[in-house]
Amino acid sequence: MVKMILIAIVAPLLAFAIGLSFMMIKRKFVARIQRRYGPTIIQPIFDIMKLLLKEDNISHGIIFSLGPIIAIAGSILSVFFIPIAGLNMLTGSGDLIALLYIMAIGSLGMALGAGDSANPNASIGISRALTLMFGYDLPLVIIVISVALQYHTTDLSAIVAAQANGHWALWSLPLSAIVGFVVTYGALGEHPFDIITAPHEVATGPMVEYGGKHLGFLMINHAFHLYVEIALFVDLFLGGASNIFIFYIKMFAVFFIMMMFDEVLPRFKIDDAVRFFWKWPTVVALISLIIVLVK
Amino acid sequence: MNILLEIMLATPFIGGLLAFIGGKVHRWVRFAVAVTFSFLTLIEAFVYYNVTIKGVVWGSLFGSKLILQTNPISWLFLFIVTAMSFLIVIFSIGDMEEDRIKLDSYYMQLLFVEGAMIGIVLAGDLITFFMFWEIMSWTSYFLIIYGGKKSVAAGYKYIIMSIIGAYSMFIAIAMLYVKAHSLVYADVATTLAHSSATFVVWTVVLLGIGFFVKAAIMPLHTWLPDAHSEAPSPVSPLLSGVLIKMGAYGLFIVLYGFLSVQLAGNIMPSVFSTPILLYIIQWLAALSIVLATFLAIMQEDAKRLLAYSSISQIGYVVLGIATGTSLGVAGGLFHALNHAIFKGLLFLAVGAVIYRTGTRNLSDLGGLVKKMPYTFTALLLGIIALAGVPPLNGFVSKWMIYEALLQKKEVFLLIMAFIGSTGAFLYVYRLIHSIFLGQLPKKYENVKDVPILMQVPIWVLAVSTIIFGIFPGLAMNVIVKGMKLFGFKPIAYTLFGFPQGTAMGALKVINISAVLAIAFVAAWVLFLILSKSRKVSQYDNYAAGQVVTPELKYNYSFGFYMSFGRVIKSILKLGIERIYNYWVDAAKIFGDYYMRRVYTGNLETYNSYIVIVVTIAAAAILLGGKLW
Amino acid sequence: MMDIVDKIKGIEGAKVTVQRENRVFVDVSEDKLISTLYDMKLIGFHQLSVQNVIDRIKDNKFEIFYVLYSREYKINAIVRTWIDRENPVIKTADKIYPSAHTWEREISEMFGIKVDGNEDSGKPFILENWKDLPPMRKDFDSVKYSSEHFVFRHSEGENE
Amino acid sequence: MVNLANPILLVVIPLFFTFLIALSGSFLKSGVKYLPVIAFALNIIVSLALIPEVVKNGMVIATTAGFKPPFAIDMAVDKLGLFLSLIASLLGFVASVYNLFYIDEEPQEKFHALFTLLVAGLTWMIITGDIFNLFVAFEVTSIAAFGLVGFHRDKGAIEAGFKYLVMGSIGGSFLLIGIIMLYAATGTLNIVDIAQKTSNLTFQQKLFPFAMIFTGLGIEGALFPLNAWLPDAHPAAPSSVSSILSGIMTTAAIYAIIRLTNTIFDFNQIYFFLMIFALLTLIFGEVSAFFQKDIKRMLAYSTIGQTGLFFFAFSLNTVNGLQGAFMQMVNHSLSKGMLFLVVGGMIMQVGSRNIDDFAGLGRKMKVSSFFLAIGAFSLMGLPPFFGFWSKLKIIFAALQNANAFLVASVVIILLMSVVEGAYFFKLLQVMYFGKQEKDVAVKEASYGMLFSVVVLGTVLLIISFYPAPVINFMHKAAAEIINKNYITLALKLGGL
Amino acid sequence: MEKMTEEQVKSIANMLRKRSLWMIHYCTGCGAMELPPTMTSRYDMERFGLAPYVTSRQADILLITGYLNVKTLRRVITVYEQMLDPKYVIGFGSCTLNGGVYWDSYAVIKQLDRYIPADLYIAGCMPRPEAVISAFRHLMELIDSGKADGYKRYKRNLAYYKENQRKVLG
Repeated sequence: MVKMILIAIVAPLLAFAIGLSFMMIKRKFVARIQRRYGPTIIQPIFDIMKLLLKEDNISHGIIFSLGPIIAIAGSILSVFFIPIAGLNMLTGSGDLIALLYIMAIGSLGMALGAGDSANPNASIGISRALTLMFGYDLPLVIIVISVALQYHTTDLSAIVAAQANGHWALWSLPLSAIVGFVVTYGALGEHPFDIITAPHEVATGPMVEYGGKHLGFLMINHAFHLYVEIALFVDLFLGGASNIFIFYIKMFAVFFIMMMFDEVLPRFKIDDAVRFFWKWPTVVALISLIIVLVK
Repeated sequence: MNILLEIMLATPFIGGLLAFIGGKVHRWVRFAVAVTFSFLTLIEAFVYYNVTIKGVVWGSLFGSKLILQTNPISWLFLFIVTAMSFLIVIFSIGDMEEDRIKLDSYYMQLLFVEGAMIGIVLAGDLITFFMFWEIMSWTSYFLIIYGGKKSVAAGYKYIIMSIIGAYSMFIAIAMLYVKAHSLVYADVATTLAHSSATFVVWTVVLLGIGFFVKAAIMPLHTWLPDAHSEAPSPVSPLLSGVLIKMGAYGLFIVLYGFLSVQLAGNIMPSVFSTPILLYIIQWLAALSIVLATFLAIMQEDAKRLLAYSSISQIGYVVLGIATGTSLGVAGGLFHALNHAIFKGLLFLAVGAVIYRTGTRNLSDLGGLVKKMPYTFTALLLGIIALAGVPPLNGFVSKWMIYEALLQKKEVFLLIMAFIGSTGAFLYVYRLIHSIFLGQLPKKYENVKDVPILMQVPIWVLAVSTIIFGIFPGLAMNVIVKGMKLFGFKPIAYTLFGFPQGTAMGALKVINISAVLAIAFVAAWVLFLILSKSRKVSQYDNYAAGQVVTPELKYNYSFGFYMSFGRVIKSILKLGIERIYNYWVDAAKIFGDYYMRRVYTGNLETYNSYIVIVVTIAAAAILLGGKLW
Repeated sequence: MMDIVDKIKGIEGAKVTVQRENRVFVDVSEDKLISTLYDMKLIGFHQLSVQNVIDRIKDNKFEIFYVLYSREYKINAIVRTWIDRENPVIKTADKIYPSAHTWEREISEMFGIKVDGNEDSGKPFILENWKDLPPMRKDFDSVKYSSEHFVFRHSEGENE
Repeated sequence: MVNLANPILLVVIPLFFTFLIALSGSFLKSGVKYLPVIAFALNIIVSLALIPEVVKNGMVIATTAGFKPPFAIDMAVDKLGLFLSLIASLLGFVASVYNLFYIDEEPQEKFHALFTLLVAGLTWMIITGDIFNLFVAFEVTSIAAFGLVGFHRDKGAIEAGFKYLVMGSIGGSFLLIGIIMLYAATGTLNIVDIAQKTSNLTFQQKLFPFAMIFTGLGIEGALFPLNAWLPDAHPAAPSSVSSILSGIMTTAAIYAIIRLTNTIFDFNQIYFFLMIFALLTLIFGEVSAFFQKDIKRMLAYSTIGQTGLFFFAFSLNTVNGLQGAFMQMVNHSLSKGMLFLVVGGMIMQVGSRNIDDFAGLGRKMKVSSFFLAIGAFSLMGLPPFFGFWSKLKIIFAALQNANAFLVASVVIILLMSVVEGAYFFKLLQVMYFGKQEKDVAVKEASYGMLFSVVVLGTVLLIISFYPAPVINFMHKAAAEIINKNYITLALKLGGL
Repeated sequence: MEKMTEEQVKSIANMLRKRSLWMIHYCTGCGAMELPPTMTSRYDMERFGLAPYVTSRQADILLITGYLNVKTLRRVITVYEQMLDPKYVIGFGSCTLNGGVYWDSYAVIKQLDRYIPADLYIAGCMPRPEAVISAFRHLMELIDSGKADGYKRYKRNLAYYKENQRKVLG
């Protein structure tokens, strides 16, 4: 029982730390690409701490304040459903399909909070966020099904176990892995698909009215979200590791490649983004699905 | 014990008549009678909690006995009917404004529809089933056109389509009667067992058409959006929460009462290990899920949005029922119960908003969260349940349907079901955002929350979404016990979910909700430690420095998903409605031009007709009857 | 270049002086202003580049000039007229040159010239609740106004 | 008490009263309108008295003036004949009570005399056992009907009456030719007698008289091409008369066709030919009813449609089919009679026959529109009402030996009932939810009229909720006709 | 002990605020052009934790980059009031100091800190990026030493500021 409580406290902190490390590296890496020196490596920590320690915070109502809290609760919940370093915590009580729905709690919380901020920029941001979610959910579902069908189970820890020594799903389902990689871009709202919080058009979208500790909470939530998405990708296709270091290395490798494409591509318009997701990734994912079905 | 069945069937009808007469006496008499009788039926329903009564003969017609029976599956639907009608009677007492003459007939029709639905659910043979099916059609017709004006046209379309559906069932019933002279379910099953494949297919298809019209599956759904949005606000939850479930119940009885999966299996070829007929039904249901969701996303009117969402959700129920495996069918039936709960909740909440603001148009409303907090929380629970997000009840039944589809490897159906659920997320958020979040328009400054009488049913439904969400076992033991009767293998379940789960994965809903609650409390405490946040008015908003004033409609809610609409522009254009209208007009023109020309009105032509008849007769005589 | 100048001279009541290779001045009396503009447009001056006012305070007149440009002949023609400074009123030219509409709004705000026929001329255009004389008039003393309304920073030392 | 159970009384009483009215017209003046009520009351009593007799030994034969066939004018009342005469006298009684308040135009006694004559002729046609009597009764009813149709004496009524007169007389003459041929071939007029002698006739000899009789009665019985007069005659007639015309007149003619084809001519290829007729009548009747703006014309066309339906049921030539036909006959005469009476009251209040002027009547004339709704629902065949059982029976019977044509005809029947549902619901919508522009002072119909409508309504409701007695009564009647024990019974009783 | 932790928290908070300054530059005047060079690779202000942000709620520093006429002053005040509390204002160039070249204009306000409390001024008719960076560093020291308390001054004598604003805006 004590071990359980210990895990219940350590796991989210670990997830937050990993997510935060990715944010740090990203800022530094982006600066380096733009031939700039870039901020201190631990700049995100300063940002978050400064936001949390803001003396004066505004709120547009209970739902406005509840939004970030539900977002964080949802993210913490989804962290528990991803097996880390060999210990599969809650995968027993909820499988892959449940995980896809649990990840939706986060976006629901943010959407509710932003909606209550009574600002049209926020509403436009949310409508784009949900449309984008609708877009990338189709290929995501297809690759999840193809992985589940290949290993005849939707239990994430079983999938990880099946990919144990070396033969990852990446080799057996290369096409799905590629689609998974592209979909993680959309899910994270990374640069080509950051139409949601495009500063030039909709003044950081849903976060337009968020400041101070609310914005701090949202950045914490972004860290969790970063961790969950990449950990899911690693578990599905790179056979998540038995101990934490290999897990981190794999996640870092994935994130590193993502950062490479990140800064180079121009931003998608929202309906082009959905058209893109429903054209190429879906077709490729369907091909790999048919391959799995036939096999 | 089983006399009570007939009493239960009779109470709503007697209640209706007494309410009508009571209404003449005084307003409160009518309300009292309506409430007591619907409560009485609810209590009687509980008497049959898990009792199976084979058959109580209450009459016979043309040689076939008329039977009432009950088993856990029909008890499930009986519970939906009685519970929802009781809540709707209470809601309509608060909601319907006083119009003496029409209100009496309103309550009478309400209780008649409840009685007819109980009749359908308790029916043990096809004639009783069909009789109460038609009574349900025309009594609900009167409920729809209660609003007058636009709802009359909607009601007219509804009644014509249900009559066509009913008559297609009629032909099937007649064909069955002719073959076996007895329409009791058991005999029908035996007749189908050893009759030719084409006969079975024809009967099931014809019965299916009747159920698909009522359950509004895609090609036959055109009546639902008009009927549900034009009906008065307490009637729409009855229509979309309960009435379309009768279609699902009928389908269940036909597919598994008469035509068990093995029989279907050896009659017709099977694809993906499901008989072709079930597979086609599944595809129709999946199509109606996807297309109805697309249409729901683009709606501007709250009730039409919910109506289209009913079409897509009933698509899930039919998809579940038509999977054939015990997990899928259980998922479908459980989703029928869940859908009745959260769709009823959503319609009642929207009805409360309409009661207070008077408008259904999503772009006029906004910011009501400050004025109507209770209705907001109820609607929030409803939309979370509809979108299928874990802690609430929509999730468990959808999860079961997905697991069943995954086990049967019907991946394309699973993909379409998933698109429907993500799409549900979009239009569901659209509903709560346009009504409750955003800027509060000037004219709704002094809107209060709805009176207690209307809040009680809303709260009962809201709480039951949580109860069935966290403890799915409550409903599951009724469903699993009932399905054993229809020859399905029982599923391993506990009060909190499916621990050892199905072949694919396990689900313990209690753990999910517990961890979510703990995480929420932790985040809330962290939030409170930090410095307090001061409330700010809705006009103190970032607008690049420009001062926001009330006249400025500073709200983005018209055409919320316009960008998504551009993506599915081509899909939205194809509508089945145009084809129906084309055929109706063609029939009208044909009828008008050719048929009426026969009765020209002058005597000479009439006499010439007589001469024609005589010549035909003479020709028959000369040819000596060798004509045929 | 010359044939266009002859055409302009053809306009009745217009005094034409050629200042440079591609610049012509056309002075016209106040009542013939609109008809001249109309004729200029017919000739080929399709674009009104600038319409503004010079405050000739010495001879108590407002000089209103329209800079027209013709792509075809590539020359600028400046139509000038003088109106009395006491109650300056001009007729609107936005039926001939639509861009005149905004210019006239600015003129009416900055110089206090009433433009009849242009319904927006009276409304506030740039300045918000401005009570004083129209600012562009020469008799408006900007330094006095700013010293009245604003406090100058005295150069030495830190203010409080 | 004089033995009341004598079918002849059924005809004699109304005839006697007709002459009584005609004579007393001058001095009784206003009292004359009560006489038909008494006449039909007596008629009801007689037919009720007949019931035990018929139930006991299947048929009651009454020979007039002791003549032996072939000259006897004898009456043979079997189960169906009795039921129809009961309905005829009931409708007559109810309509005459309705007339007390409905007819106020001048030639009162002429109207009432013709009215009683009409119903007398009808009952005579139903219970006659002799084909010549059938012709005489047919002519009596036709003449009475011609007079009554033209009663309102406005331009439309006169023209309709004349059209009806011409076609009716043509029909009568065809019937006469048919009867003469039969008489020439078999030498006797009595139906049962002819039935025995037709066995040795050649096919042609039997078919030609049948064709003639079929055309003659067909005109009266509103079959497809022959019923062109009906859409003009029924609306023109006063409502009580059109209620009798639609209710009993057409049914009596169809009954006569059924009686003759089953007893005298027993060739079964003809039924396919009759079925086509029936379907055509159904289709043309229902579709043209959909487009009508005048409510009485709509009901007239609907009568054509319904007659087509139960003629189709008859042409199935099976016991169930015939039972369905008789049940539909009962349902149709009761509901259509009631509808015409209700509509008559409404037209008096609203003043015009156009459906759009009926807007908002649902709220003003609550009782009559309630019964109109019941009648409409029963005709459409919606469950709790009797029409549902009869439609169920017809469809079950039709699909008995389901060949392709029968299934197709069932589909057509159901489509046509959808059309019927369409125009009845359109009517109900206008009445209950239409907006009344000019608020004409409309109050409930007077009590007398309501009484008749309520009586018919309650009878319909009674047989709707307890259909069992009516259903198996009809079953026995159908069995009796189909397997020809009509003839054996007649022989046994009549001692021919 | 309790006093000391209060002090410690204050100093940590100031250190954090110093290290992560988010700015919203309300491009009022001609100074806005100086900011892109400071942000991009040659001078890179992000080294010091400064980042440009869009909405007033998220920003700490409000840069008034150049002359401020009456109309834009009304918007600038709204933005300033929407910013969350530890907020600082930096006036760019001489126009915010004393009206600069527009000293005699009827529209341009002459002295920024009469209307909103300015923590720091950067002289120069549009200071070069080096000057901007040194201004930022100076602001950091001010924050660290706790002297950058413009927002407290605004709250303390709000009436004074409001009176000046009403005098100008009318």
